[in-house]
Amino acid sequence: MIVRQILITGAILGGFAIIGSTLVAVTYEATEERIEQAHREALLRSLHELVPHERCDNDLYHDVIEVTDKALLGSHKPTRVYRARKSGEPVAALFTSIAPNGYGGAIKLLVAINYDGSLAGVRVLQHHETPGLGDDIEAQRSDWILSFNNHSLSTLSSEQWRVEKDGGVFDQFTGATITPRAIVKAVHHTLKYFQQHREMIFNTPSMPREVESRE
Amino acid sequence: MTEYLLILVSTVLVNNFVLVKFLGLCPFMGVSRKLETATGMALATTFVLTLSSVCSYLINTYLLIPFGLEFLRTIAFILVIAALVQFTEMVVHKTSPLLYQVLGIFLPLITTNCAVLGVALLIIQEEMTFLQSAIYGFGAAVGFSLVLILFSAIRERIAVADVPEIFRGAPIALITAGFMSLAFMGFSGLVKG
Amino acid sequence: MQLNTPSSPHIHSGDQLSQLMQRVLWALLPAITLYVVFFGWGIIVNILIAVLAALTFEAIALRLRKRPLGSNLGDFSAVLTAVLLALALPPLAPWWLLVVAVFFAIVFAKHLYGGLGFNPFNPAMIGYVVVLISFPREVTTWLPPEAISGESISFVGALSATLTGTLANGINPDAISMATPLDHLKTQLTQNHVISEIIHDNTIFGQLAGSGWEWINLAFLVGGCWLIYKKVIHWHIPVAMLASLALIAGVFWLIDSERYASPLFHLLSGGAMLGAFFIATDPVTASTTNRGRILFGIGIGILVYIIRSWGGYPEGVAFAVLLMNMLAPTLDYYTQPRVFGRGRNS
Amino acid sequence: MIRQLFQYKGGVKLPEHKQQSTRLPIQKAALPQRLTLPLQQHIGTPSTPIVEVGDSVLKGQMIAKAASLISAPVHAPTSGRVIEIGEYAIPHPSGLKAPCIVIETDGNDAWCDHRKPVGDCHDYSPDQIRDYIRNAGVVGLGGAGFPSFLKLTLGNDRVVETLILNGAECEPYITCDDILMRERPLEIIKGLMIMKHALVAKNCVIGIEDNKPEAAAALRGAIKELAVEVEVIEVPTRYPTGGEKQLIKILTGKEIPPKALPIEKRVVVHNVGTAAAVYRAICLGEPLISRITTVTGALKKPANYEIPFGISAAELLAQAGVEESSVERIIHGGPMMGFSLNSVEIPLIKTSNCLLVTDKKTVPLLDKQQAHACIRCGSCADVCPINLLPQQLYWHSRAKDFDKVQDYNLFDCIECGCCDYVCPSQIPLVQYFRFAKTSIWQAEQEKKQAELAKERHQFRQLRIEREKAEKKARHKAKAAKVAANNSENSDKKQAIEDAMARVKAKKQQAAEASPEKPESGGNT
Amino acid sequence: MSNTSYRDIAEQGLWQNNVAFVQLLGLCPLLAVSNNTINGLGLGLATLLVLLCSNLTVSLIRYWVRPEVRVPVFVMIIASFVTAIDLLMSAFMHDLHKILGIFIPLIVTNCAIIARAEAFASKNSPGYALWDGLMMGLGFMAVLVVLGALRELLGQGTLFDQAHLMFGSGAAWLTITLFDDYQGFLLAILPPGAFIGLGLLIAAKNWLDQSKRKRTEATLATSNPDPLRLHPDQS
Amino acid sequence: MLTAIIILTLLATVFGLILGYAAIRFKVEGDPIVDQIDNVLPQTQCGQCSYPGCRPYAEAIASGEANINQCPPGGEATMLALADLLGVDPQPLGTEHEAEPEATVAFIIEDTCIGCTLCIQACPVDAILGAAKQMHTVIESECTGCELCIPPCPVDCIVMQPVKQTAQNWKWPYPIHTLEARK
Ligand SMILES: Cc1cc2nc3c(=O)[nH]c(=O)nc-3n(C[C@H](O)[C@H](O)[C@H](O)COP(=O)(O)O)c2cc1C
Ligand SMILES: Cc1cc2nc3c(=O)[nH]c(=O)nc-3n(C[C@H](O)[C@H](O)[C@H](O)COP(=O)(O)O)c2cc1C
Ligand SMILES: Cc1cc2nc3c(=O)[nH]c(=O)nc-3n(C[C@H](O)[C@H](O)[C@H](O)COP(=O)(O)O)c2cc1C
Ligand SMILES: Cc1cc2nc3c(=O)[nH]c(=O)nc-3n(C[C@H](O)[C@H](O)[C@H](O)CO)c2cc1C
Ligand code: SF4
Ligand code: SF4
Ligand code: SF4
Ligand code: SF4
Ligand code: FES
Repeated sequence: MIVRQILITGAILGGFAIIGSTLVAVTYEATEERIEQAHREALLRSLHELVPHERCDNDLYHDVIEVTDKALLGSHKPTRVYRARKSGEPVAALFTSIAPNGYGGAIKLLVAINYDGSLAGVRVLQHHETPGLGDDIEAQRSDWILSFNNHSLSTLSSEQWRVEKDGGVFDQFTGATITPRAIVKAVHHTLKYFQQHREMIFNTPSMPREVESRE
Repeated sequence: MTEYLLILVSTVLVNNFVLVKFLGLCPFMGVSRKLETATGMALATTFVLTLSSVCSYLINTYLLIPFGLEFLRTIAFILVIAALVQFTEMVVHKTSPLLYQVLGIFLPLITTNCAVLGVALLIIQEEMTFLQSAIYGFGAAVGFSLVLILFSAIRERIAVADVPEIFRGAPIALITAGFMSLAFMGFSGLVKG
Repeated sequence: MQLNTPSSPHIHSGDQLSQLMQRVLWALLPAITLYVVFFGWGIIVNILIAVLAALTFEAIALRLRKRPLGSNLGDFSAVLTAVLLALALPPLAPWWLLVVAVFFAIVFAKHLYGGLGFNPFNPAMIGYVVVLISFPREVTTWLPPEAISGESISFVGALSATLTGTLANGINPDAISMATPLDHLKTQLTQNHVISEIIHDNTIFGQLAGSGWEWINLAFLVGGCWLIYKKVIHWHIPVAMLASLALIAGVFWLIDSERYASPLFHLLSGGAMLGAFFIATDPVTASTTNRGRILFGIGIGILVYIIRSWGGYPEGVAFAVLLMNMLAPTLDYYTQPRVFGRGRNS
Repeated sequence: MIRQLFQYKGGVKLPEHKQQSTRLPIQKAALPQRLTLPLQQHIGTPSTPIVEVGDSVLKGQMIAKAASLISAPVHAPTSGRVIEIGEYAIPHPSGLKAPCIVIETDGNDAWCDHRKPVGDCHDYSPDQIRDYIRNAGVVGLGGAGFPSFLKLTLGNDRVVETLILNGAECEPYITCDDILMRERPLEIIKGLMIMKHALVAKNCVIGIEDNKPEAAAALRGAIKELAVEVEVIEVPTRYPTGGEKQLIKILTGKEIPPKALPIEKRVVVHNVGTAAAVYRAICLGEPLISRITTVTGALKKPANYEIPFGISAAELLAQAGVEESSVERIIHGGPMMGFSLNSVEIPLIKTSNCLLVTDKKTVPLLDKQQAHACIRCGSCADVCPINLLPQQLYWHSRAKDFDKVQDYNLFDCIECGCCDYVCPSQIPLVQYFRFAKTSIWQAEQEKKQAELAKERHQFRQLRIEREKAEKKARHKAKAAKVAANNSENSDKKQAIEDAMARVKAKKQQAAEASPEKPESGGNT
Repeated sequence: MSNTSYRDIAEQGLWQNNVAFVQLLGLCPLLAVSNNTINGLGLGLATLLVLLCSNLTVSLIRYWVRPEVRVPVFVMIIASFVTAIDLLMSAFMHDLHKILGIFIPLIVTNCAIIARAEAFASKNSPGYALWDGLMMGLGFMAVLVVLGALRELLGQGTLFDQAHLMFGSGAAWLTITLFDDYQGFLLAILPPGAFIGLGLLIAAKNWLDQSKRKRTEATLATSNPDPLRLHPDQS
Repeated sequence: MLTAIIILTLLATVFGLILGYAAIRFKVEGDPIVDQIDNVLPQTQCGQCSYPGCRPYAEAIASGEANINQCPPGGEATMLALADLLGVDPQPLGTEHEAEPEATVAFIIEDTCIGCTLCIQACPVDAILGAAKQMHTVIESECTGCELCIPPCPVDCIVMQPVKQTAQNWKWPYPIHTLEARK
């Protein structure tokens, strides 16, 4: 009697589990590919913002390697580098480097460097800076981040790769120097890394892409 | 060691679940009228939260990932939580009528406490280890309990204040929670992340 | 015989609420005077605007809540809130900043809870924190002392700067915007500089803890002691807060004096003294038992140090006060004094 | 021997205003035409009249007897005739009426013959002394009016180490004890010796505030004269040092827990006036029929009057020269603990130690209706002699949160008024506390009533059910009888029915026992 | 609940017993994602959808579930729908899905949904349950959108910012910028602003209700116009 | 897909079994909350709450059927006590019962009473004494003031009288603050 009741309870829950998981599983099967695709598209959109479609014809999404350099790329974890090519020729590399000493901690950047060492553009992917003070680094909020475009190690000397307050060429924000300082430094370092490892970057074979699905 | 301490500080103060992450607000608003009930709720939630974060970690690592069933996460976690809470409720009801009566109708509400599922999901999202998950869950629960208890003490005070009529009850409670959240912003930056 | 029959006691000491508040205002006077001496007339403009706004909002709130205006406006509590708020905000800040802060202080933090005596949070600090997080730029740019900037700010100049945002001719806007010593120290420390170097490099640090700041803080101390003498405030909170702040600051300073500032610096910079004697002691929002007051003060001292040293904000007094305000009802409950004739735990 | 004095926390220093009423010696109040004697002039059960309307009574004759252990008899303060036993306004903050015996005085002031002075009290056992005191209607004259013989009774195996006479008189304006000590120190010391004998007390101490040097000197003189061992100790002037527990703390360092009696800590406190009354009862055979009352304030002739109980306040004030037009309040008792009267047509009783007349000029008072909000400044807590948190008590009393207010020990409050006196927001704190206390008492009363009602209701439900069942059973029996004629297996049926009835009855019982079941509430 | 009418249910769901305003349920997503109108709208729609499905299902199976597994079963039903919607949103509104993040799976624990399942759907016929779900969901969504709009407006001076996330890139024109060089009142979009904003909205609702009550009372001209007084000292 | 279904079903079934077991193992009878509610109610047994007596009303509250504001004799105090007990928001009393009810007891005008015993049957607490055709009396200390005896009386001889105030049961008035007064 008691055992029967327990069994019934289990059966009810199990029964609904069958229905529920079927619903979910069916939906999953139906959307799996679409999700993967949407995810890829989103990533590509942000990459192509810096290196437009006209400039490359390879599959940026799959043409990627991981490198590690704590000193220059800001993290002891692997930094992902996407490579843009046109007809097999290298066009640009896109680094997901880190500016470790922002006001509110690390700032995640996307730094696009043309094969010739000039900057194709910089974007902030993620940050914890103070709203209203340090967040002018976002492209939506101000044009500051665009001031990097086309600069390279050759257009500016090492002393010039600083904010104005420290004697460089880049603006700081009123009352907030730390954030821009951190970013300028990180971009500068990434350029240096690129200069030192350019050939390696473009010659290493892509890493396999299937293992990690969605982030 | 410091790593675990930082997780604790971060979950209790800097990224307080209730005031900064917005999780577990329903019981926060609902069970904070009296200090006693708030304390009971805090205890129960701490228990469930810590346990469920551990269970979720185990289920995820040993059941879902091996079979490639990550998409079943939500449903599997909530199932664990619901069963856990229901079980706790029955046990408490039987063994400690006092506690049961203090928690009253709110024990079942722990199931639908976002904090519980939220912890489980965040643990997976942040790719934590077993120990980290346990500490994270515990820290979240302590943070929840802390603000719940403080909030209830303040609410007991403002319950008898001369609050303008239209602000009595929920509005002034929410505004108070807002001010608490404001005060907690003082902790921002303590743990750089 | 028409007799009046109220309850006993039938006599009264004659102490009055408004007199209490006025005494606190008087105690602020020395510091305000020094403020004007070191930083010019900006602070006076701040105070005037804040008080005007506070009285206006107070009157409106009382009217909406259908409470008598006269005795309430005359209790000076709104004036005091306004003056403390004005002291916490930078001189030459735009007028709307003050008005927003006062609005949140008086209307939200005070009258939504039922007005004087009912608010759980310190109104002035709520007002301050609201503008701090909403307009961090405006709130964190301070005037350097006139001795450093070389500019002297007249009353009219301050008024026009505050109301219109334009400076009098000949004043270099860059010369009059600067981070406070605490802010500066913190920024430099995050850039991996060491303290001896930082202090040596910058005139802003004065002799003790910041040029100008050190003397103003001492003036707050003097005013505060007078308040204790006059029994307006109890000694517990300020002493507990300053002692605990000095103690932890001392410990860390002894451990590494290049990474942690000296206790003296912590005591005499920022809002430590103002906070200890005038803000943490706000009777409405502080703990009201003696043991509670001591714990309350210690809590603030510790939190101030934590926020200053490791947190995101250079100054932590406001947050520390608000955080401890949250704890006050609980503290009160658990620190009831031993009742005459009873054991401690009954 | 220099005694170490202790300190209690809190208390306030008050302006004294005592000189006004000590300029004149004790005045004898003129005997009025009518005396109105409330049956309750003490703490405890009201006494029971033993005279009837129309009876003639003599001075000192018992006219109402004690109704229980905690009660005190009432005696006629003078000779005359009982003209009414009815309800009259009594001195009580409510201004309500209570039963009184009204005597029309005949002016002869003729003593009854019950006067039996006891020569030397040492010839009598403590028990006999107590009986005398009890029959003499002596109650505490320090304010509370607790029957004194009870406080002269030792419990089982209790020892009294210190017998304290309370001559502190800490309230402003009141000087009745002061003047008594100055003018009749011998009576006090003799009374004290009787009390000492009754209690078998080890030491006797008299505590006097140091603003009454004359009184202390007079007492010391009397002690010397009688060659007894009594210490007169001058304690710092501070309100409420006269409070029993505060005085004990100062003199002995002992703290009497709330609700506990001093005797549990081997101390007993009596007022100096009580001591004098004891002397009169034992040595002169005079029951308690008069006392000294301070009449002061805005008057032409403030002084201490020896009054017969039952004299109306109006009469006494007229004798003291009141200016009716300017009077604002008349306070029965002191300005800190007394209550204001809503009429002067009330009789003065055993606990009437003072009548204070106020006007706008000489005794300016604050209008508590102008109160501000409490800012939790804590001044009140600083002065509370009991170490309570008046601001919290106020906060919860104001909100009528009677559970919380008891958490903060409301019932330990002695209503001394210190908190009220210093509150910068001028909040009528003590009135809030009294409101809360009386509300809680009332609620408790109601709860008891509710319990009773519930029981009776349940009983009634039970009764109705039973009656119904009985009726049904009767019906059934009747029907069964009829059916028995037509059916042969009716016996069996009857048996089944009986069984069912039994089951039902059992269910009924079970339902009663576990009241969760909805049926037990029952539908009427 | 047998005599409920569709009209009543609508009134209850949209106003009188509004999930967010009155029951104070579902607060987490409400406060977390309402810093922007479009986010609010997105989550509101998702919640509405789940509420409809779950109410319907629960009502259909209401006779089969025994009490000890009631909550787990309801929760599982809800979780299934939520996961399905989560997956769908991830596929078709990827960016919005990313912004709403963890709060989509957290719809499962939106107390409002299980509360409706327990309190209404499990006791009523499918038609009513569906209607109740619709009205409650709409009521909730309305609050989300209003709060979102309020916060967005105060915080950054715009309305419908990032409309393209929801309606595709063609909808960017929907974004309204009210003041061009508006500095932004950051409090509104920070966590404290969410609490305070909802508090103010509820106070506004109370005020509307109160003035309505006063009006009806005035027309009734009752002899005793005072409403409830909890604290007699306020009389 | 199949694994998904199997695993989840397995998981659910296991939990179902556990819960099923727990439901039996930890079964609880009775509901102490009803007693607590009942203790708060004034026990007047007047039925004005629309339930036959206080206990049924307590049961109705416990099961969520009734609001906490339906007991007029208890007035605001009872409503607040219930709100406190159950952790819910106070609810306004109906406007007609707004004022704190004055305590009253029934009094039978003895000259008019014809001894019909109808009021005895109505009294929920047996507070009326008397036999058929004889004069009836209300036991004042036991009358709850429910007024149920008034309607049945054929000669209208029962009146409600306020409970007498004495110095013993007198309550200090609530202080008046002008500062907080609105009007
Ligand atoms: C609350 C607060 C938040 C701040 N946030 C930032 C920030 O996000 N980024 C930044 O560079 N500086 C920030 N600062 C300012 C720094 O503390 C420091 O004053 C500034 O970077 C120094 O710049 P300056 O040299 O232009 O004065 C913040 C300051 C305060 C008080
Ligand atoms: C119910 C009650 C019983 C008391 N019993 C005794 C007693 O047995 N012995 C005694 O010495 N005093 C007794 N007292 C007297 C008190 O200790 C105290 O002296 C009296 O209440 C007057 O004190 P007060 O004027 O400070 O209020 C009793 C008081 C009360 C209220
Ligand atoms: C606050 C307060 C002040 C008191 N002041 C005096 C006083 O000054 N003199 C006095 O004899 N009794 C005073 N009493 C009464 C004493 O507590 C105590 O009841 C009395 O001394 C006992 O003596 P009795 O029973 O002979 O009256 C005071 C009581 C209280 C609560
Ligand atoms: C010693 C003292 C300190 C005070 N400090 C503050 C304060 O820090 N902030 C404030 O808004 N009001 C302060 N007040 C004024 C008053 O208490 C305050 O406006 C109330 O909190 C409003 O209810 C103070 C008053 C006193 C007597
Ligand atoms: S003295 Fe008055 S204002 Fe101060 S805490 Fe006490 S009651 Fe409040
Ligand atoms: S009246 Fe009560 S609370 Fe106030 S000081 Fe005296 S004992 Fe303390
Ligand atoms: S209205 Fe109140 S007193 Fe009357 S029966 Fe109902 S619960 Fe009891
Ligand atoms: S006598 Fe009347 S009023 Fe009193 S309890 Fe009985 S029925 Fe109710
Ligand atoms: S929505 Fe209810 S707890 Fe989060």
